[in-house]
Amino acid sequence: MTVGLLLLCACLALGTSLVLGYRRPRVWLTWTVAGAVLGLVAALRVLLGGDPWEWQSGFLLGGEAVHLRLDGISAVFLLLVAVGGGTGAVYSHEYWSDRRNPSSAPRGRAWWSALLLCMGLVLTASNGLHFLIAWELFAICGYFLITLDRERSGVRAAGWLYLAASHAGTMGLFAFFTLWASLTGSWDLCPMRTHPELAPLFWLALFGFGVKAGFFPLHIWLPSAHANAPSHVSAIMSGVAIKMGLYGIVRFSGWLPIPPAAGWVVLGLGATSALLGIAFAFAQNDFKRLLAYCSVENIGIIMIGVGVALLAVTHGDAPWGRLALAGALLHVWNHGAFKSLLFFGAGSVLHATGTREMSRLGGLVRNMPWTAGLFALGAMAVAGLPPLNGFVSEWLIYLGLFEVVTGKGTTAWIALPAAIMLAMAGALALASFAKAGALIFLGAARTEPATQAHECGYWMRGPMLALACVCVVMGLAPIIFWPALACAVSSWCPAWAAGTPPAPLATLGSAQLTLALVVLAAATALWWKSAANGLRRGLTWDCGYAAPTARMQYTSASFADIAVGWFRWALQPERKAHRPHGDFPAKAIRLERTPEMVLEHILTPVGDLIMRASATVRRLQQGRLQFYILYVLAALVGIGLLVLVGRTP
Amino acid sequence: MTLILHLILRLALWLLLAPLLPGIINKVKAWVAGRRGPPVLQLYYDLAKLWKKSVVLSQLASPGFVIGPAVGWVALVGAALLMPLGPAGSALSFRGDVLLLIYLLALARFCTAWAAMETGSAFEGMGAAREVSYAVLAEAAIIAAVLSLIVHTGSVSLITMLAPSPGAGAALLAAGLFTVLLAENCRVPFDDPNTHLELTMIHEAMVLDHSGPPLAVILHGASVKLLLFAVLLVQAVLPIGEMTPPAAAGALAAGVLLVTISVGLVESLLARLAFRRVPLLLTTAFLLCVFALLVAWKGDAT
Amino acid sequence: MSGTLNLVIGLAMGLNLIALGSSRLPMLIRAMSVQGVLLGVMPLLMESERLDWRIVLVALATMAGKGVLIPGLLRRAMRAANIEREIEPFIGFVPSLLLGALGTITAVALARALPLLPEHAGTLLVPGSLAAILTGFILLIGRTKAISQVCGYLILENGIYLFGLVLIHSTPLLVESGILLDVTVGVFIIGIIVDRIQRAFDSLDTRKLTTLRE
Amino acid sequence: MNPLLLIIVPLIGAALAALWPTDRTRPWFLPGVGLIHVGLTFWLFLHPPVVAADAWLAFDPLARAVLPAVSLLFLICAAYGVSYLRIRSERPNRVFVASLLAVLGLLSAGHQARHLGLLWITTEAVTLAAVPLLHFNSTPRAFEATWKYLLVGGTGIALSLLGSFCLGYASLHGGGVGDLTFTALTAQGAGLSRPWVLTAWVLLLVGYGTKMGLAPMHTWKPDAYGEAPGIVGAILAGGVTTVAFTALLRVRSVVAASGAGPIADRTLLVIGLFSMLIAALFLLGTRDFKRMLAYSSVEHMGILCVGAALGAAGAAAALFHVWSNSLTKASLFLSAGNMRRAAGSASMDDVRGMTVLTPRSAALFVTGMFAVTACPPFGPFFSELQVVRASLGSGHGVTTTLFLACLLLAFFGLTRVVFGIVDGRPRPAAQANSKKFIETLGVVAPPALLLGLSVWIGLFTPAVLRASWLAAVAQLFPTP
Repeated sequence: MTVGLLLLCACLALGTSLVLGYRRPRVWLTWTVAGAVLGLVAALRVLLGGDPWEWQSGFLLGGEAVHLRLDGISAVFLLLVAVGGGTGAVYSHEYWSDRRNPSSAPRGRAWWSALLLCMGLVLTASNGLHFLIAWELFAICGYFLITLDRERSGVRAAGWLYLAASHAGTMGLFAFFTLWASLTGSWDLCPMRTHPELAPLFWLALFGFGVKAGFFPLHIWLPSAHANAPSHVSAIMSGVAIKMGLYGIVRFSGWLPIPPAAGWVVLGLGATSALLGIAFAFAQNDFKRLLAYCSVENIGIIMIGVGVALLAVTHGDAPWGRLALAGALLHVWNHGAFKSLLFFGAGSVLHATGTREMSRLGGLVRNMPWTAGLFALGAMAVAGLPPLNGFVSEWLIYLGLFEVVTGKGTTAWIALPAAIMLAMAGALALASFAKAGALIFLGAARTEPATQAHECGYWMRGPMLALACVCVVMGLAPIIFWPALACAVSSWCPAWAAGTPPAPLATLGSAQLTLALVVLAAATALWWKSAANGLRRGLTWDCGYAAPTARMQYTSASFADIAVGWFRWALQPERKAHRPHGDFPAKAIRLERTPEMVLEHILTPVGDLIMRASATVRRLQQGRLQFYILYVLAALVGIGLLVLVGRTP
Repeated sequence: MTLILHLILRLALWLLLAPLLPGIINKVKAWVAGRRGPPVLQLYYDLAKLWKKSVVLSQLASPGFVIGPAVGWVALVGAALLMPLGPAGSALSFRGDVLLLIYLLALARFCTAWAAMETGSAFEGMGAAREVSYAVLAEAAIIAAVLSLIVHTGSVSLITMLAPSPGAGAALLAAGLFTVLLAENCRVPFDDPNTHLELTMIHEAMVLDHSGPPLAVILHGASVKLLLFAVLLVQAVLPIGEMTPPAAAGALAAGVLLVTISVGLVESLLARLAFRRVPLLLTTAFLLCVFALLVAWKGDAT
Repeated sequence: MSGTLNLVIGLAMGLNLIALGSSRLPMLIRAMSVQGVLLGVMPLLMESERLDWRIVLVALATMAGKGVLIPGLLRRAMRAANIEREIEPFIGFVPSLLLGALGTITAVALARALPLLPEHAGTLLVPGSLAAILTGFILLIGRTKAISQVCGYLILENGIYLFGLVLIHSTPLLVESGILLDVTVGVFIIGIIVDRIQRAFDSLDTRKLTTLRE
Repeated sequence: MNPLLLIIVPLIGAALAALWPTDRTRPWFLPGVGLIHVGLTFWLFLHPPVVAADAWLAFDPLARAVLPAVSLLFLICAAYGVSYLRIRSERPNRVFVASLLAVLGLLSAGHQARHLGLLWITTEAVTLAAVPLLHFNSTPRAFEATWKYLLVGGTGIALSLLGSFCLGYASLHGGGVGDLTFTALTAQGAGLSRPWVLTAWVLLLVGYGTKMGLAPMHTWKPDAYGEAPGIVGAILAGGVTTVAFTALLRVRSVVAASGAGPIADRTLLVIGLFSMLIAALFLLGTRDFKRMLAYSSVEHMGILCVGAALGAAGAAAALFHVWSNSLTKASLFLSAGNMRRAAGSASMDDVRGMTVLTPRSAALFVTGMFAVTACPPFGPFFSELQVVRASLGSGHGVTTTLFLACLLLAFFGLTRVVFGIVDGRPRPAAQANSKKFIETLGVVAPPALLLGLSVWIGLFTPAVLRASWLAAVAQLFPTP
């Protein structure tokens, strides 16, 4: 079955699910999963077969001939779409079921299928006009998915922010594609490396796609949107949708001539968003916000890889770009896998307890062991700990950076700080997820709902298990995925087509495998030994305190206090404290909130300025006819002056 | 066959020698204080005793409470195996293995913190928070040190990387890494392993609720980590590569001993820092490593 | 010949000032209607040697429309609303007089600035029309009674009509009369709306007409 | 076939409607006449007649490129009108129907007028004929709106008359005979006296700009559109403004022929961008969703001017935008009208949760909002993209930036209002009121159909339509 046929069938399947699935969940699920699987197969065929699929038809759409293409790069992302879309669909079958959300579940199903279709179109469209169409439609589908739960005003606000930000990005893309069209004379998208006059377009693309990708400081919409959306939507938005932005950057940085500064800028942006993103994450108390900010970090990590690749290109296709780009693409997959897993876990916690406040949870491991275990695995993966997949991609990116350093060029001046910031980001990620996992699942339940929590059902557990397996497999046998990555890398930069995998990757794989096995052995051995010695249950050591309560456990704010202090300059945390004093203190309050700094301290003032301008202008329409006629006279004079000033003698 | 043998020997070396270091440190402290102090092999006795003891689990704890220490221990030992031992080279060496080492330490940290949070005790939460937070700065310092070695040797593999440059660079690196060693192993001035005031502890606070074999594993792991850092420090500053094998081995052993003793001396001469000072000291360590990096850069530029 | 014409135009300009200066509505309406009649006379004066029926027709229609029909309409509305005078206008009467004078000067200046054909260079046609237009604007902007604003609008139209006279040869009858018809109907409809407003708000004070606003 | 039929048929229809005895059946005149008109228009569209150079009224390329849109729009609005007037059976509709048909006839005349004086007469006549439509509700607010519409519009139209005279005088002064047909004026070209041409241009731009509703002469628009029934708003925004725009295009071609093209383009560009900016700022603050539509219309008039100022490519894009904007905007007016009926108010302060009260209209309204803010696959997306391409192609970097910025601000404003009224829990008063309003097919299908047309015109623009725009551009921008 050819790739084209597979894609066609996938389209049809999704279309069917879109049409028939509105009322029938099972039908919808079947067709959506079928579509996802077909897309997956198509992507794999391209990645392993190596040669891109291209289809050009005479059929005009908006005055442009339809032209589709699926090459290594788009296949990488199509794979992600398929996996994220399929697992999310299964998960939503229970999580957002008709029974629990009779009003919004049907809509949700329809928009989900539409979203997958549009993302597929974005990835295959090879004509600027159609790309733009698919892109905007995809953004709108995202909006309606985020705001499924429209009754809550918080959700609506978050959705609006997303829509506004994404439209701002789209305006950038308007300029990008029209400029492309007017410079090259056609809407058709194809490699343009040899046209230096196109170089400035890169910056437009970086902005336009960057808003969607959500790297710092364009991430403003991301935290609230991902936190307020239903969890399966958060999963696909965070795991897949923001990758569409990255796809744009990777795709067009591969086709456009690279301005000399590009590598530096992208690398710098990446490092910044890696560090600050995770710093923000660590400070959060809402675990979905924490995950959202962590996405900013991971986008940053990917951007570091892309940046290194760009540096390599501007330095004559230096070979170290290859490792970094491969790492970046691999991290695209990895992040897709473990972030979806984590959001699914978060969803089942939300599902079970109804709160997103970590400081209201605790001790869930006893009621929801599956979720706890899988979440812990995801946490280790996202913290980049061996032997899981997160480490492999970060390791590749590090190698890229190190090779830049050993290259001893001027480029090292950006690579050195980037490497250090990446290391700090890694340590902070570990801290954040130690905090998240521990506060949600360990210790004692802090509130009533947390004690009543229940484990999620099979429909929700299944996708989580599947993704967990993906994380483990990609960690233990990275070498399997090399051919696919090599194919994508070579389609990005033909000079790197040499398919031989870097030797260490294999060694690393075996090392990770041994490590995993030994870990299992040691764990069982120690458990067995302890059991043999005899296990007794006892009180937790509380330093002889008389009546310890669950509220006395370490909270999210106290856990993060030290590190947040170091990043106060960026996080601008707001604290409201009412210390107890007097012999019989009445009440003591300590409220902590970490605002979205860029939004609340930079954009909001600008917005207020514009709104003030608008208020001033609106005063013109004050209802008096006399003034209206005065305006006409004024216009007459104004235009007259304009004509006089510019009159050609 | 020989490979297996070699591996086993190396493993044994690490596992058996590691608990010696805390003993030596305590001896030095006692000597400075003019006491007799516990025997050098005290930790061995403790480990043996703990290994036989039964385990008390907090009512809140889940299996992770026991699994955590095991994974942490494995991670530390794995890291140790990656570390080349002078002439003996390393068990497994590949480009970028240094990253695996660093991240194995991180894995160990994650597991300890996780196990600590299991019981929901405020003290252990406190300890875990401190551990993971200070690690951010320590990590930065370590990576800076590694980068300086990379810049100097142009290699990204431990076995060839640990060929230090004599002079200022080495001195700066030594100072930086020594501070990091103190921090990572929770010694004075960052932490006081002997105090019993939970509020002031990091590592000890995290293991308050552990007992029996798990505790033994934790303690042994900690000692392995100490030895690991000592070895790293020595090889990062002493030009061991140029010596003949026996001399190299001797130098290595002597260096480790020296490091251990100096840790003991520091512990007996310095007081523990106030916690708000800790970041300052860590930043200093980081800056020392960065300077080492710059020196290495200039050294090669000229 | 152009002497008489200029005299008439001068009178019309004077009427502008009267319209600006008078606070009593009947006065305003009368000024406007007289101006309308004068405008009606003008084409006859301009074309006195070669009169043809179409000129006469246009002239009569103008006189009837501007001089009789519309003023009558406005008078009816005024009586219905039983208001006699314009109280507290936006722009007081003295200021509006000064503005009017200023406007007249500007008009003359503008007319000088623009190149004119010899046969128009001597006449006051262009300055007169511009002056009337500016007067109309001042009334529209400065008055608060609907009726005075309508008068302002009419004076504006008068000015434009005056300008139209320079094209009297070139504009065909159809256009001429169409324009005339439109203007008349327009003012007629305005009159109707004024009447409706009078009923809906039972007043013609436009300061009441400010409910629609941002 | 004589294009005069396009004018005569609706006028006769108007007369008959005025004489027709019963209110109940009279509305059927609207779709009837509309159908004939569409038939005639499209027949002429497909078989364009040869245009005599000195003809005063002719179905010339420009008329051919725009009039079908107006005719189509009118037909669909007429279909809506039948069910609308059935809902409003408490009001006599004799005058309403008659003047609606008269407006159609006069619009056809205005689009075909090739004589400056005739053009002015028809425009003025349209203005006057629309008056009874505006105060159909005959509330005090409606009368106030009509009053402002009449005087502001009257002033503007008076200025454009003066402008027409000035242009005539320019021809006289240039040694011509003062013939006011566009062909003659263009032919005289550089012979026209420059100062008078420029004066004329300023006056005509302000005059017809007032009818188009360009800022700052737009002040009548929100009041009129806010108080008039949705169908009237649709026809005013889709038809009347279009006449004024084509008038400007014709005048501009004369000015360009006289050699003052760059000046004219610059003024058009400035006033266009200014209108977009002002409209965007209004949109950010307004709290009434019918006035919102008015401001959005101001913005789109600005877009048309910007397009017209960008040379041939831009003008073609502008003609495209005339089509896509009229269709889309009309659909918005109709669905807004439904919601206004159901909720009994148009203010964000008392309208909420329309998805509950009028689900279909609300869905149409949201879709239309996305359509009008240049989201694919609707017409405006494509036309505005072409405008952007034209401006980038002619190297107007700053213009493009401002253009996109204004579009963005407008998007913020529109989404704010639209989602504000569509979401949330409806107020009890509105709930009670909405019982009286049933979303019949008659009031939902027309806006849906308009949106469908908007998609069709964007995705599958017929080649013949494109060709007609290019022909019109060729008429306006003769290549020397």
